[in-house]
Amino acid sequence: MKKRYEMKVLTVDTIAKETIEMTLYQPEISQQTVPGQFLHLLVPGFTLRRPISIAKVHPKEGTVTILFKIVGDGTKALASYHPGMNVDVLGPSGNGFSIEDVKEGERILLVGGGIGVPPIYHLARRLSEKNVELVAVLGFQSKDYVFYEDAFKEIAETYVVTNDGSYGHQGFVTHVFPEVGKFNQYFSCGPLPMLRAVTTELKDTTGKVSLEERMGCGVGACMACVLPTVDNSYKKICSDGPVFSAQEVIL
Amino acid sequence: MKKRYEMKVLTVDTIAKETIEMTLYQPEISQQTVPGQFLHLLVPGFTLRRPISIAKVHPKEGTVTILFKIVGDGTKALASYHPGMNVDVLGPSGNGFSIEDVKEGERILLVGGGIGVPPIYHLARRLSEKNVELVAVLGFQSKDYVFYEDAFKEIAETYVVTNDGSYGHQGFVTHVFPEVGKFNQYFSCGPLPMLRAVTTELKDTTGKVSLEERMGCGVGACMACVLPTVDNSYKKICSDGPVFSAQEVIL
Amino acid sequence: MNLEVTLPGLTLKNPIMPASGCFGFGKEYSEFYDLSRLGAVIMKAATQFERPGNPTPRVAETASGMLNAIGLQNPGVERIIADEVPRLAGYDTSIIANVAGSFLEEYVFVAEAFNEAKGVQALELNISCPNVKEGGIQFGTDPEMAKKVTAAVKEVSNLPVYVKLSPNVSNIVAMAKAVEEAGADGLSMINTLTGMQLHLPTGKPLIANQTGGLSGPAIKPIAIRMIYEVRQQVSIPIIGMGGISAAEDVLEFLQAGADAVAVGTANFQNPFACVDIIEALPETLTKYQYTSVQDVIDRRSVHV
Amino acid sequence: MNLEVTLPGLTLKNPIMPASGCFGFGKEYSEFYDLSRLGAVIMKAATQFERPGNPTPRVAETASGMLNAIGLQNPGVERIIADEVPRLAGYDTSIIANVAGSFLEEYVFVAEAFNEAKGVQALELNISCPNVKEGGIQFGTDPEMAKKVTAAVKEVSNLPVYVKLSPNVSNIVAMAKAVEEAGADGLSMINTLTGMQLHLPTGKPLIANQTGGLSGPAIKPIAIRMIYEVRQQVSIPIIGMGGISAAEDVLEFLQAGADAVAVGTANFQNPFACVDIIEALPETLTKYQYTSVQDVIDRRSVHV
Ligand SMILES: Cc1cc2nc3c(=O)[nH]c(=O)nc-3n(C[C@H](O)[C@H](O)[C@H](O)COP(=O)(O)OP(=O)(O)OC[C@H]3O[C@@H](n4cnc5c(N)ncnc54)[C@H](O)[C@@H]3O)c2cc1C
Ligand SMILES: Cc1cc2nc3c(=O)[nH]c(=O)nc-3n(C[C@H](O)[C@H](O)[C@H](O)COP(=O)(O)OP(=O)(O)OC[C@H]3O[C@@H](n4cnc5c(N)ncnc54)[C@H](O)[C@@H]3O)c2cc1C
Ligand SMILES: Cc1cc2nc3c(=O)[nH]c(=O)nc-3n(C[C@H](O)[C@H](O)[C@H](O)COP(=O)(O)O)c2cc1C
Ligand SMILES: Cc1cc2nc3c(=O)[nH]c(=O)nc-3n(C[C@H](O)[C@H](O)[C@H](O)COP(=O)(O)O)c2cc1C
Ligand code: FES
Ligand code: FES
Repeated sequence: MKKRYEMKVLTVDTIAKETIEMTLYQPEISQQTVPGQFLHLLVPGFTLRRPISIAKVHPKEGTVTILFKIVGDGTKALASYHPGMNVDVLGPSGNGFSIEDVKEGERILLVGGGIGVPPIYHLARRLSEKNVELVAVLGFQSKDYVFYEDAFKEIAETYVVTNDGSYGHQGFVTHVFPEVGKFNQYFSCGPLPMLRAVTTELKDTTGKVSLEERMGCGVGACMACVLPTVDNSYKKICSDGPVFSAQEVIL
Repeated sequence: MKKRYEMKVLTVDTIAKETIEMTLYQPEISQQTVPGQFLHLLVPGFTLRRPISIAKVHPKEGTVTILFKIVGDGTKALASYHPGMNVDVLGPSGNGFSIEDVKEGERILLVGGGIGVPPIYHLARRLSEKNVELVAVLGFQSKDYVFYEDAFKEIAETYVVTNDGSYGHQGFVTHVFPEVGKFNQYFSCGPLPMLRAVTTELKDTTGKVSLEERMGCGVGACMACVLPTVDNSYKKICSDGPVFSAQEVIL
Repeated sequence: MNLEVTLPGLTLKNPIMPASGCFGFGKEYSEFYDLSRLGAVIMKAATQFERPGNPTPRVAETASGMLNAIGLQNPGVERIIADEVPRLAGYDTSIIANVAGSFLEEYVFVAEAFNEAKGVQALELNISCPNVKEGGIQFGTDPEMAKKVTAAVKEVSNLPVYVKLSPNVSNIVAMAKAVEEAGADGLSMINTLTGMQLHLPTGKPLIANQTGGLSGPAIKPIAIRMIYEVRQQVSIPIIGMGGISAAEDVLEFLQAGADAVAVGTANFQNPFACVDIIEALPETLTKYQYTSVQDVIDRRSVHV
Repeated sequence: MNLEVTLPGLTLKNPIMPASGCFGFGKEYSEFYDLSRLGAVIMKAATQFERPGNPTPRVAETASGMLNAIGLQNPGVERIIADEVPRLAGYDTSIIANVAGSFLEEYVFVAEAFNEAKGVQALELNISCPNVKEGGIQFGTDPEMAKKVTAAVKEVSNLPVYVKLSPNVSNIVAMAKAVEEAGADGLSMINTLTGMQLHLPTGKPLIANQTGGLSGPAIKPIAIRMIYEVRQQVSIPIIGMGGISAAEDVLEFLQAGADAVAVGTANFQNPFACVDIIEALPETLTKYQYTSVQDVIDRRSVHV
């Protein structure tokens, strides 16, 4: 049976502009989760839960790390939490990145944009346990928003891109693809325009993308978070996704 | 101009069953207030403010003490506050007990019921600075709910009454009036049935009563908290009151 | 404590059921608890054919509430009967089918189809879905139309029919009386209030469908008022809903005039909402000096 | 930033005014700030004679809202003109008088009386107060009645007339069109939704009047929807209200179709609500790339 958890807040840190890293204690979730899965957090005073991806787990310590950007009242309230408080959480939710068909020796492209970087980092750590070559392209608005560059560098050949060129390469993530060289498959998470550009650019390559939509239930029951698929039907981001084959969905 | 204050919580203590004593820091309010006035507290998540009487002030330390009973969600939330947090407050609000016509040497009856005891205590302390004789009759549901008995005993001849007789005299506050002897005027605060009994019993004595009603604005603008008066009009509890002459209002 | 209630066609072990559209066909919530604990399950709306629903975004959050414009996405009545009903029938709970449509014939078709669905014990006739553009809304705001569709469905159905009323009307009592006259076995109220939220950066409606249905605690005072008003003048049973999230809310609905209740939006905040409420109900009833759910119903004052 | 807006009869330095009934006649709030900072003040309802209002309790709290049934307590139009208007006229702000009544002749009497009130710049015709039992409610839910009272008031009044619409209707656009046809200079919307809360220990309505009007953030999505719908089909200006408590809400109302706004319930939570909003408005407009209040009005898309 699925559960509802009280997760204790261990740390809350601002690691980039408007960007909070929060560590939570919950051994079960820490041990069960797959990269790409999310937590569905209840912030008191709000009707709906907030979906936030898991960025990192330390199963031994029983911790789960999330990263979020302050965009509205819910994330603002969450950012004001302090260590020792509890967060009401459902999860790990959704279907994450399946890495079973990643074969030894493959070269893998990871593309993260903004607050889409955290689940890609989780994935990168898992993939780094396999004998594969990782290339990460990370896009941010500007220098102030950059985070996790060093963490990525430890496990992947890393390119940082900022829209305004204030750090790393200038432009969009797709602009550095020519420099990246060949790769076997790709994984991506980020804002919709970025994912559209990435999937168009790489339309002939096997890829998986993680998507966002406003959610009602977050468990697959209400049909709020649907996405049209190429076979003229709908998939639910909260339960069929958030990760989909790039070939399967219409962005 | 009237202000809105952030008052810092200094202490929060459960001093009787479901009864919380809270000390707040705010020098201006501490120095301006008159017994019978109330604070209008905003508890986040609730539309309307909660009126709570001032039970005690220490003008030198700049503190204000309130006492409240946990009766619903607002007082429950307030009870969970801890020292260091701030409370958003309007006040001191309303017209308190005017004690100008209390003359030297008078014998004064104070009647408090349940959570109506705190403003009576504030009044007792003020009156004790005058050369008058104080008699206090305090009514509570049962032993578990009794508070401030010792504090009253320091300044007044004190009778405690419990409805079930589990402490002090048994019955209603009016039951001990025969024992109290003569007095010149009285002041009372408590639940409506008690005030009805008190004012009926003492209808020939000058008296002042403090009343409650559900409030909208708490400042006299919305007409939510009205009370019929003997001259066929209405008074506003939040701004004309909460203290009224017993002879003036219809309970 | 005895939480049982009996309504036409339904004997419920407790008065709590998930509201239509907020619980799918129960599959997802069956991963959180045993659905046999529920008084009943009201299934998501069924239409004649599969419906893809509205474009996204389909939901928005509001103060103590939410807006939705799912647009009746469902696989069509046949597949619901084939795939969903049998699984739900495996639980020891009652099944109520929510019937929707864009025109009278569709309601009749869907209602008739459920005659053959083993396990379905009642119909909830959704004449009020504000998200259907083609005409559903008219049934829900015009007493004559409501009467017509109710009578037509009653004519073909073997099952008791609960008509779900829209709150977006000037006169809810007129609507209730109309469907009662047309033979409705019960009422279900309220559906959502039509609302809108704008996306400030664009100044356009946030929900792709522009308007959405407002649900959640924000609408509870309207639901209570409407149920109370209807209860003074209409005698068929009422399944009450609109903002229920705690056992106290259930008591308030029962006191107002409901005979059972449905819980919608609260499931999203707390997937255990229905069972948490069922668990808390005996203590809440005791606190207010009631001895059973039926006791609340018996003792409420109808002040005609 | 230029926050000015011009409406028939009114040139407001900013689009913010306290809503009728939530601000008395301004006296109490003038102890918190200088009323000259307000775009306008909408006074509490005036009736022909003094009204004592309803018994208490008159208010109840709900999720993100409140219920009220004050019952139009007021000293009568004559005393309002004699005692309240002159004091308010001392401030550098516009005065709008809220006109109420139980029958057509009373509206006409009150409206006519305000012709002589120096300083009153517009009338808000409250045809929608759900707390008046004798008939006020019918004016607010029936387009023909609304037309009649609007025309009658227009006939006698020298002032621009803003008709305040009730949201308790099936078709808000029909109401808006009716009063526009009858010559209304503007609309004011929305008034409160009729709601109820029960007192669990007794099972009876908590508010003495049984029902009360629901206001506050809970109703904002309904207000936005109704204003948006009306703006597509009606061209007279709209004073928007219903749940406004922040500058972002003001922007949402302007985008939806309002030309100015009123703030009601929020004053109770924060007596500085109106001036806090006025102060925050320039920054909020700038954040969303608007250069003035008029810019929002000019750039909103009316999708007829
Ligand atoms: C599967 C998934 C994973 C996500 N992972 C992360 C993450 O790791 N870090 C992060 O910062 N953000 C993530 N997001 C986005 C995050 O959920 C929103 O930023 C957040 O819900 C905004 O809440 P708010 O109250 O601050 O904003 P508000 O705009 O006030 O929220 C209002 C409503 O809209 C919803 N909403 C607003 N923006 C989004 C959005 N982009 N996606 C879905 N719902 C939204 C909110 O949940 C809420 O219901 C993820 C979204 C999804 C769907
Ligand atoms: C002038 C005045 C002074 C008061 N002083 C004290 C005091 O010193 N200590 C104390 O414990 N209580 C006092 N009260 C009562 C106190 O305001 C209520 O107990 C409190 O508001 C309940 O809030 P709640 O959220 O817990 O209850 P809920 O029932 O959840 O509140 C719902 C709504 O009803 C209102 N309400 C409920 N009960 C009362 C009541 N008795 N009077 C007025 N409004 C009410 C609340 O303010 C709120 O708006 C006083 C009331 C008034 C009018
Ligand atoms: C996401 C969502 C989908 C809904 N879908 C339906 C539906 O398909 N049929 C229906 O009759 N009501 C539907 N409703 C309305 C609910 O059944 C219920 O009447 C309403 O939400 C009020 O209850 P609540 O406040 O507890 O949610 C839906 C409500 C929501 C929030
Ligand atoms: C306590 C109270 C009293 C009100 N009295 C009046 C009134 O006298 N006349 C009127 O037209 N509207 C009256 N209203 C309605 C408000 O003016 C406003 O339309 C409504 O409350 C919605 O705005 P809000 O959500 O900002 O409060 C009253 C509202 C409240 C809360
Ligand atoms: S959010 Fe309900 S189905 Fe995805
Ligand atoms: S609470 Fe508004 S006048 Fe007293």
